[in-house]
Amino acid sequence: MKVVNTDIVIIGAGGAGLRAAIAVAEADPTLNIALVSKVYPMRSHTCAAEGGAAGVVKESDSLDYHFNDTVSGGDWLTDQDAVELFVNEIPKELTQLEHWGCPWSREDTGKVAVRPFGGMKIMRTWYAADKTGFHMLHTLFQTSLKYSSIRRFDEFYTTDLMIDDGVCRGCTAIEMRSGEMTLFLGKTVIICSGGAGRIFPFTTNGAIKTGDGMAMAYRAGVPLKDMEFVQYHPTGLPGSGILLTEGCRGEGGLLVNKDGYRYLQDYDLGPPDPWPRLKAMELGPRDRLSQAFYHEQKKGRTIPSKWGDVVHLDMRHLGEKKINERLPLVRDLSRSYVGADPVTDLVPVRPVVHYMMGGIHTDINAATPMSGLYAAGECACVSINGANRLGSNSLGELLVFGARAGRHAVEYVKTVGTLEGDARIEKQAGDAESRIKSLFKRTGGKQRVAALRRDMNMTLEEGCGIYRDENSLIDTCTRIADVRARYRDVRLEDKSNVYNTDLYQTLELGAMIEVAQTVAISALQRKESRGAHQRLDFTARDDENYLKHTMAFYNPNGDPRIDYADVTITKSQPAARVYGGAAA
Amino acid sequence: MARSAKAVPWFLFAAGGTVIAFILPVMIFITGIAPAIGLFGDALSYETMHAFVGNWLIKLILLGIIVLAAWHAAHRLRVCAHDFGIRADGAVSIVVYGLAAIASAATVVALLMI
Amino acid sequence: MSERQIELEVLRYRPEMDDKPFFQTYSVPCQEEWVVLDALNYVKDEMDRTLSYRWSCHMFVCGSCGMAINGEPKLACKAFLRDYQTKIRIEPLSNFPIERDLVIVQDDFIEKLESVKPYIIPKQEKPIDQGEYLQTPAQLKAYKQYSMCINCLLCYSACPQYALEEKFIGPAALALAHRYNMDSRDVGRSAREHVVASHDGIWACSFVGACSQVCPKDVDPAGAIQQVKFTSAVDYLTSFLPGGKR
Amino acid sequence: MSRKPYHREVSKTTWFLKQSRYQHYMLHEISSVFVAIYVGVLIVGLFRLAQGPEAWSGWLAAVTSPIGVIFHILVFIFSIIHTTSWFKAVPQAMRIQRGEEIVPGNLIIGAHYGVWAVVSVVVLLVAGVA
Ligand SMILES: Cc1cc2nc3c(=O)[nH]c(=O)nc-3n(C[C@H](O)[C@H](O)[C@H](O)COP(=O)(O)OP(=O)(O)OC[C@H]3O[C@@H](n4cnc5c(N)ncnc54)[C@H](O)[C@@H]3O)c2cc1C
Ligand code: SF4
Ligand code: F3S
Ligand code: FES
Repeated sequence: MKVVNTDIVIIGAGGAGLRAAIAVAEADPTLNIALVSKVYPMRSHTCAAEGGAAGVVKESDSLDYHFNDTVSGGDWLTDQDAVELFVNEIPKELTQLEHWGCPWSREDTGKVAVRPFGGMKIMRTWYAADKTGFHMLHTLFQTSLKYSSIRRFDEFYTTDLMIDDGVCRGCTAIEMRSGEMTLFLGKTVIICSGGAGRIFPFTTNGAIKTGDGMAMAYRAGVPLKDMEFVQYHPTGLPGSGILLTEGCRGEGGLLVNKDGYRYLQDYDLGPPDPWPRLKAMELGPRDRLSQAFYHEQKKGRTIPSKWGDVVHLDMRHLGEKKINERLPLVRDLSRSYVGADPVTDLVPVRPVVHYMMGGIHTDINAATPMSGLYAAGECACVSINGANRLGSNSLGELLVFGARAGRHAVEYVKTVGTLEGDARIEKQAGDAESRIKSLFKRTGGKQRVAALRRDMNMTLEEGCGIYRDENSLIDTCTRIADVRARYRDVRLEDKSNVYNTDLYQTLELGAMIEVAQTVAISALQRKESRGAHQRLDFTARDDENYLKHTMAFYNPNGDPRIDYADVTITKSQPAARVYGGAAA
Repeated sequence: MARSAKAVPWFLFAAGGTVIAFILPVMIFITGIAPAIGLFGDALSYETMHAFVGNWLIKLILLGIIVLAAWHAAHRLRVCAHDFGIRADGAVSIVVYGLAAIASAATVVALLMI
Repeated sequence: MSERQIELEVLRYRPEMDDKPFFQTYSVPCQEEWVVLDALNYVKDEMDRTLSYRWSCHMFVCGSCGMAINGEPKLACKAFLRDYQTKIRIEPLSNFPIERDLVIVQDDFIEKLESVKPYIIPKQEKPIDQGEYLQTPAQLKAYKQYSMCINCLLCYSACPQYALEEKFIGPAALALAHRYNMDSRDVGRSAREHVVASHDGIWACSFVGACSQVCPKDVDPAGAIQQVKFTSAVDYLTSFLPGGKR
Repeated sequence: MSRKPYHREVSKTTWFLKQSRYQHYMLHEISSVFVAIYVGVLIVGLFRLAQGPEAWSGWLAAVTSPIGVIFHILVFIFSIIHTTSWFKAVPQAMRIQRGEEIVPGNLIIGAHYGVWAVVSVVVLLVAGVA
């Protein structure tokens, strides 16, 4: 087995991973960084983010406002120390990105422009037309090329964390082009592997968002926090699940049902002003908008389409010029995929799985409970998103906590000195390799990857969607347990070494099943409705019993063990979430 | 890596390309097609032509057009040679630019003689 | 829902088994609104798990899924079946070595991208607490188009000069250098010049223009390169004047 | 090592036959051959003009001979190819930005065609044909 000796291993080269790598390189240029990613950095899913990144810059705004919006947006399940730190640091991070060349959209004066976003009281979302994540990712990637201490391992699929005596020391990864197992041996690991939206069938997430890092940490004993909170974005294109950014509504797009009626006013989000009123109507938070769709559908007021029921997003009044300037990708995507030109047509949309609020449990320094292991970005849960993330907070999150992870990892490395136990780790890596080899050797496996994946997907959608209840959840848990058992008998049809995508999809499926199980079980046990977790059988928020983070611990042979941890509350006591006219 | 001296002939190529784009079609028409279909009558007679080209301004303009056209063609021929698989770029350059230089000098001489 | 039977002729190459690539045909039941990538995913899931190709975003922004479709470099997630006949031929992007099936080796491009210093080289570092650099919408517009490149390599696959001269830095990397040169925050042009204006840089481009024709993001690398030729030629000539920079 | 990347050969001499896009490119590249010969013909013409009436009428006779005419028709066609393809490329090579707007390519191309027409007419007038 090939061994790469290094100081800091970063798994994932999306926004969070690249930001972490640069932070390390700047904090201490003498440290060696191995940046390991299963895709070339610029293919990471951060590139898909369209709308923008929130950060206080305008005179009229204040850090407290951003804090309050985020905490109430998250239905008070956020850790307020983390949120405070986040809102403080994000303007600096966004400015840093500007200095590195990010092509932010500008005002005539040359200052960065901001746009309104759902659940935000003030316009504070920095954007680069409707390709914000793309520009951020490429800016970070290109900037990372300046630092010679960052050594990239592109298209290396990480399989396991290496843990010696409770300390994380590296990981094993397969070089995808040769199939060769490589051991990355260092002093600390930062996981930045992104989300897991692919556990659902209908999602805005790209093929690579399969929760690998979450599953790796989880299997190593680190709890996954608040996994029941899965965000549905209200405006996905039917069929493909491609996202139309919240920026569409930020710029003034309206949601109407089959009668052309702005139905959101029936769900405590009015008044239906003709202009975009902040925190109201179309600019309400995502959980509430997606839930409103569900009710409209129940009332038979949605529009049937061959890809399921839809409502309409009306942007016609914005005019061609504004749409071309602010939402060019949206126009391109809707024309190509559903044949509707936003300039002249209503665009069909429906809620679509978008983001995992939950993830690897970390503190505000991005440290997990395991020494030597850090996590940042969508795979982590700090938690600043609580029960519902506000749009445009996660691009900020990956910068702030990516950078913090990098800097704290550097601090940590300085304290550990030389570590023993390399031999033990090499043995562990050998075990990891044999596990993969045994997949190749297995004959007569009966289960097909595609079929298992479909079962897992459908089960989650049916039982663990926008609304859930006891029965649906129990059913889902049972079916996932069944899929998990069947996975042990999965068949590898491609036995070759070079770029064996059958193998990687099989491993990804394994990760997804673990993650899916934590989602379902965590949801089953939370007997209240909060943010994105809505129970038909427990419709109210229950602060008495559930103002707590769910912690799911791995159990190799059964359901995860669920525990709870306190929520950090500093200055904002739980209250009712108010949107619409009353929010002003 | 060093900056390439290709910048110099490229400049001539680009300038020549622009000039001949505007002027060459009509010139070819006048000197090559019109006489054959007898459009000209007397205009191409020795006397008229000699007087016309004898004008210093016309001489200068002709010199500019011919020299730029020559260098434009030379540079493009060099690229062409490469595109047809001739990889001796050094030798090709010497030939094509050499020819362009000779053509330029010849034009000067001819014009001086008129 | 309307279904359509499509014949996909896919170029296969499995380095451990094959000496050279060969075509394999799959007959795929497709939905009318699918893109070629959907059809490939169907093959992968239902017919042949051994077929390898790259993809991720399905929304033409990650740049993974470039392939030659009926000979034309395309993003598979942007190639709608409605625009094709029943038979579709799919090959890996030309001008790159085939790692396996539709997966190409792209190391060469990555090296070239790195070589043009694609990052802001500022006049002097500005402290973060002094806020952003001012940049007017007009200044943004000057380089914006060239910042849209998703590194999908369709342009390299279309460029014959890259095929003929593997040292050629190539369209996307040169366009990216231009993007930074044109950015009002950057002063790195002369630092990039030694690569960009070298024999293997802009001067190896003969303005075939195919790169811009296939670019899915309208980056127009061909235009970028010609613009750089002009400024570099001026630079080169003025460098011989007194006070000129060599 | 299991890797064995497969390199596809590209013919250094016939690559341009593969795509109509490349054929178009080669067509305007080849225009240079005709331009070069035409330049030669012109220079010879100038010498002939300098050498006196007889020499000049010899040159004229050659130009108006069938071969001369065929050659000039070819050069003429290629010069048109050159002009049109050159104009088409101008907006790419010379992007003009006015404030926030990029001047539309068709406008630039149109302006070139306009100038071309004017230049041609003027030259024809000067040459005394019209
Ligand atoms: C369509 C869409 C639009 C969005 N719009 C916005 C928005 O407008 N504003 C906002 O704030 N947020 C938005 N988000 C959310 C935000 O984009 C993501 O949460 C964020 O980009 C995640 O970044 P990341 O760095 O954590 O992960 P990613 O960018 O997903 O990167 C993950 C990295 O981990 C690597 N990796 C994963 N598994 C492995 C493995 N096993 N081995 C090796 N490497 C591995 C991958 O290769 C990749 O490099 C959007 C999300 C989507 C899907
Ligand atoms: S310039 Fe266009 S074709 Fe080339 S890599 Fe970039 S996006 Fe792709
Ligand atoms: S196709 Fe190639 S030759 Fe130049 S204009 Fe584009 S890079
Ligand atoms: S899958 Fe991302 S560009 Fe096609």
